[in-house]
Amino acid sequence: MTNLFLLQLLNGMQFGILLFLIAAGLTLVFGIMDFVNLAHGVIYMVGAYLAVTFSQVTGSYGLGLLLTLPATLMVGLVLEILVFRKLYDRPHLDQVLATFGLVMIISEAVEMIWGSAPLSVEIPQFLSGSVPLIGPLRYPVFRLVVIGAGLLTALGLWLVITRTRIGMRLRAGAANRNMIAALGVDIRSLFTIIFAFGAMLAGFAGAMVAPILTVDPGMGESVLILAFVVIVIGGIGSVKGAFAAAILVGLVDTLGRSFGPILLRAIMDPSAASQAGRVLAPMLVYILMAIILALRPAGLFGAKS
Amino acid sequence: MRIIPTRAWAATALFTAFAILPFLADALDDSYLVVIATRIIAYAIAALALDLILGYGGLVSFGHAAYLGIGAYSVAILSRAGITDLGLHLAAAIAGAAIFATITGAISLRTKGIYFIMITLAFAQMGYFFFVSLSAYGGDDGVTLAQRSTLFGQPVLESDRALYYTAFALLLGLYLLAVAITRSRFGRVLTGTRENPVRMRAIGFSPFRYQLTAFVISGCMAAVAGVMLANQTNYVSPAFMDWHRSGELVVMVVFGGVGNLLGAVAGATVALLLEEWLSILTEHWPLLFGVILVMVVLYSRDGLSGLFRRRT
Amino acid sequence: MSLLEVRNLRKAYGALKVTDDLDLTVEEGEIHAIIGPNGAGKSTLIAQLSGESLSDGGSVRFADAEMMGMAMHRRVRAGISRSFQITSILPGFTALENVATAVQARTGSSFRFFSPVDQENRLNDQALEALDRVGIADRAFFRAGSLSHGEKRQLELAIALATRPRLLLLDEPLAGTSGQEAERLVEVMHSLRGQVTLVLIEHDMAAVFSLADRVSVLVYGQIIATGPPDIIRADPKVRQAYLGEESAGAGDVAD
Amino acid sequence: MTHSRKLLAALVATTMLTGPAAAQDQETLKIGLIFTLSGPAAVLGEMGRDGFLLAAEQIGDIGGLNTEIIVVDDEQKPDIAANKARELVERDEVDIVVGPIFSNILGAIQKPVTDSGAILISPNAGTSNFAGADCNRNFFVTSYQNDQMHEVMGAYAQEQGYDNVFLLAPNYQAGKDSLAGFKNSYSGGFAGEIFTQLGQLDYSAELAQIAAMQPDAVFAFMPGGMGVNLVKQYRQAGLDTIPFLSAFTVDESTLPAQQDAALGFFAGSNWAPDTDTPESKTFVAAYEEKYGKVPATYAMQAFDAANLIDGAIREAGGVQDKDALIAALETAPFTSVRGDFSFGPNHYPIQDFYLTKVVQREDGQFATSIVKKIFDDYADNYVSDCDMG
Repeated sequence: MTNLFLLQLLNGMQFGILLFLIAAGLTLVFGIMDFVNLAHGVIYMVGAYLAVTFSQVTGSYGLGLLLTLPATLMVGLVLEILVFRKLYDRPHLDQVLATFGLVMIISEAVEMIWGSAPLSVEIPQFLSGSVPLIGPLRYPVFRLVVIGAGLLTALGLWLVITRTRIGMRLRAGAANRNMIAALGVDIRSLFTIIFAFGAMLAGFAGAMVAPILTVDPGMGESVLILAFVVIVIGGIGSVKGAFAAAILVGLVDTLGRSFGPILLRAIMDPSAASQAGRVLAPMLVYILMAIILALRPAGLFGAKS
Repeated sequence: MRIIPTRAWAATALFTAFAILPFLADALDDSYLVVIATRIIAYAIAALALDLILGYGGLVSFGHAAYLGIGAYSVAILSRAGITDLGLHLAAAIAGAAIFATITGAISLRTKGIYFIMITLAFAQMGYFFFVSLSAYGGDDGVTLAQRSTLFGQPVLESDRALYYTAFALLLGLYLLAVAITRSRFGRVLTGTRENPVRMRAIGFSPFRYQLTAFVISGCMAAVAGVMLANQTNYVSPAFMDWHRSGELVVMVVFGGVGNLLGAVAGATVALLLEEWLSILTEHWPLLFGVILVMVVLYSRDGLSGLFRRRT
Repeated sequence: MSLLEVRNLRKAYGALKVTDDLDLTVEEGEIHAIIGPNGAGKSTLIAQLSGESLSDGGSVRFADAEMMGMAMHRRVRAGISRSFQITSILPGFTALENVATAVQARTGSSFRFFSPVDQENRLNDQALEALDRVGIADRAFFRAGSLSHGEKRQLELAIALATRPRLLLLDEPLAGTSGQEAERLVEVMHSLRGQVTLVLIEHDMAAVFSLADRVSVLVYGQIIATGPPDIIRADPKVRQAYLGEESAGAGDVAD
Repeated sequence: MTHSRKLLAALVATTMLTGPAAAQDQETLKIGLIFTLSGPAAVLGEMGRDGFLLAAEQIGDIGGLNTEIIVVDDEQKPDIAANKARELVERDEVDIVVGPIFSNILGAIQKPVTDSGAILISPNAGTSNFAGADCNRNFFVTSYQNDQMHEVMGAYAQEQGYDNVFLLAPNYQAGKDSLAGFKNSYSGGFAGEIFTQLGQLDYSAELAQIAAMQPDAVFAFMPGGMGVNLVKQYRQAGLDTIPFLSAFTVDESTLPAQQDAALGFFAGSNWAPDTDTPESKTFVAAYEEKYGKVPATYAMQAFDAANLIDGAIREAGGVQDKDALIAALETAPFTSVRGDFSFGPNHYPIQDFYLTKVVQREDGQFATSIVKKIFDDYADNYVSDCDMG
């Protein structure tokens, strides 16, 4: 039982890191540009599909992954120039709607290009399989790779934002757009770069999860809301917050699913417990979010209003 | 101020069109027209409800489909218990929505902006998953309604036309109510808070009470739409509460022009007809719909009626 | 008993003490100006007195009632009203509606859903009166957002007056107004003497010294001197504060 | 299309894609297909549609009548489906509606279609209520009763003598029905029973529990993308020593994504692409030729539905006499691709069920393959509750 608990703890962390990986680009765009991008999920999906195609063409997942990065960067650039650029000064409502429209467009386009059947990509031989953990418990190698990628992304973002010149500008931009304009920084091209970079992060996440998750036209949507939950809980604009929130959501979700019913059984009879468990489990993440926002209306690490 | 007569004209024209539609359907020998119009009216009620808080209160609720679900499940649950009266269905829907809106609104209104959008979405998702797990009512398979609600014990609503006119009467009543609210003292406080909450506090208002009240009124109105929708489809399922549905309601309001109650009605009509029409043109209709939506957001801030007004 | 008694009022942003054990007394009916160099904490003080921002400690007694911890809208109802340094109006409303909304706040319940508010003559009459008093009655039916800057300042004063305050906190009411508009506003403030107690933050020293019954000098979150204008003008501490901190303003004070 | 209809179409822009007006004196057959053709689950709807259209193309004039087929998308939204169904029967006045894929859509369209007097043939969804108490004369199913696919696996687990099976299904109605179906024919013990979230991405927590418990076998019901996620992760977690029994989790709609991760996994089915009948071989060859994919049961059942309609109309001599048509349909006057096929009194099929296994064919494609027959001429458990009066 203790072993299992530790393993589930690990699984929870792992799921959290996966969520962070997916939400990272959104954190950047949302946090720094105060821009609500519902299309983040579909860009992530495009990343996964491109990874599949590039892997098939090149015959190598690694090459496919590498090609996906500039490709999604381009997707981000095109979208920024065509649509997003016109929306920065608009209210959140307009941003939500325009990107809702983009979700429809891109989802349908993906279905037209790649079809609606799920696709897959091969994991390189040396990354497949699993390593023994404790007793009969094993851990998939590729999961370790995903964890590594998530941690690297977190570290990289943190370094870029706190330790580099462009990061300083970003933070200044987040704090005060007029000021940064006054400093002579071309905020427009800065935003274009951030947005394209955010799209690339989304594409990277899509390509990273393609070997373990289904690549189908619904994949973007299924993570979109979770990604938003993560950055809203974390507090908008905070990479640290997003990371903490992702881990928290991962843990609450995983531990709640595996140990919630056991806890419930301690306080009520088994059939009522399993019924209650089934009702509560899918709501856990949302309950968590509601509680956190009720107590801290700007999220865990958000600026206090 | 000079717009009001025009709008009164437009309202009269639109509602007259709705009123004579069944006769048109007769003349064209197309009874399905009444069916789809009933659905349009149900959504128009929901869009109207959303516009009250979104357009006038500045509160972007991305979870209003939850109230459609509450209204629809009120019909399903009461019917299962043998209670079929429409009045009681409406009362239960309104009561249920009021409770849900009071609790979730009190929490949500502590937040602002994007946090508000997301927390209303979160609460709607909770409602969605609650009904998905509710085995007694079919879970996500939903419940087929054996019959529609009754009026005074009579199954008059089984006639599509009677259902249509009932829905129409509710729409008209709620529209007039919403117009009255926006012009009332309460409406002025609500709009003022959207314009400048700090200013409102500085003249002695506590925005929270007014926003919460508006949120509850809006939720109750949307639940009425849910009751009509359940009767129109004879079927209730959690799919009514899907987050996409919430998004579509916002789209309807925006199509009609935010803060324009008649526009909300027109927006619902246009959005549904557009969806219907595009889906006939091509099976890839979401792509076209998405393009239109992006265009409207980018280039017409007053929605479709804005385009219209500019031309006249 | 004084109308407003502030004792040991404190507020800090991190290590920065913006309001530092501040004491202030305002008598009923007087026009009390608060001057001080930029960054002295004048606007913060107004925010604390009006309840817009919370204080870390101390006491604010108004008409014998403790205001600490009371929300802004409640203080308004108790009789403290304010204007903002940066114009704060309801831009989408007409000027008349702006003021009528303020009248509405103190007359009767606003949980009325059915009767049209724009036909409530009582609200409109009082609102028009307030607009007339500040001199923009002819702008009543214009969208507030479309008024000139000076007219917006006048409107803001009308809104504040329409709440019928006993104490009116004015945060740089003349900022950005033209000579004529400023004159009009000063005239209005003069006319309020004896009817409404005014606490006035203003950089226009000519206006301050012509209007104020008493002047307090705020430096680094503390009141360093309070007294009639002539005394303050001659106070060496004040000269020191201004000369040391803001040589540009020194000329005004030294006159 | 009459003149007024055209006028209306222009007026409200909601016309259907109907062909040129058929001469009034010649009897025509109108069939409406309602499938999920957009969104994540569109792959199943497309298979159903393609299967039906393939048969229609082979047959030519279905039932010897001038045939018009109208295809609509239910968007997997029940209320939209209900309206589209009404549009088919009221505006387009179709004689027969074929569809849908999903049970909740069936719940929404069954009443409006059958109330109108039209005939509804479901090529996939077969819920228990319509098999039992709510059965309807105008409603036929060419697939199975939903529980049966799960019962197949239960019976197989029973036969293998398992006593420690771990159950896994999403937390929604079909998931609950699935586990109930499994338990109908399995009386051994359980290592655990987990309801996962609908649309869950990551199954590490569940897989960890399975690894810790080391059950005799796992039974999973994970349709669509969930199945792809689970199967890939199951394999990657190194659990492939534990037999994987499933329903709707590994089939030709998901195998292109699961590929060798699913090799050797078991499923229950009423058919597989290698079913050894001449009709099946022709069907699979024609389908693969036309659409470039291996067909799943969804396609086969829709293909059968078209042939059923054809046979019944020929026997009844037209579609005008609905009573005669229903009587003809009841006799199932066609040769099913899957072999033995007849209707029970509730209009649900009586057929054989098989254990299937995922294999890689010689051409490299992944497909399910029949291992052995589990049930012979098997009827569902609800038929006794059905009284059509």
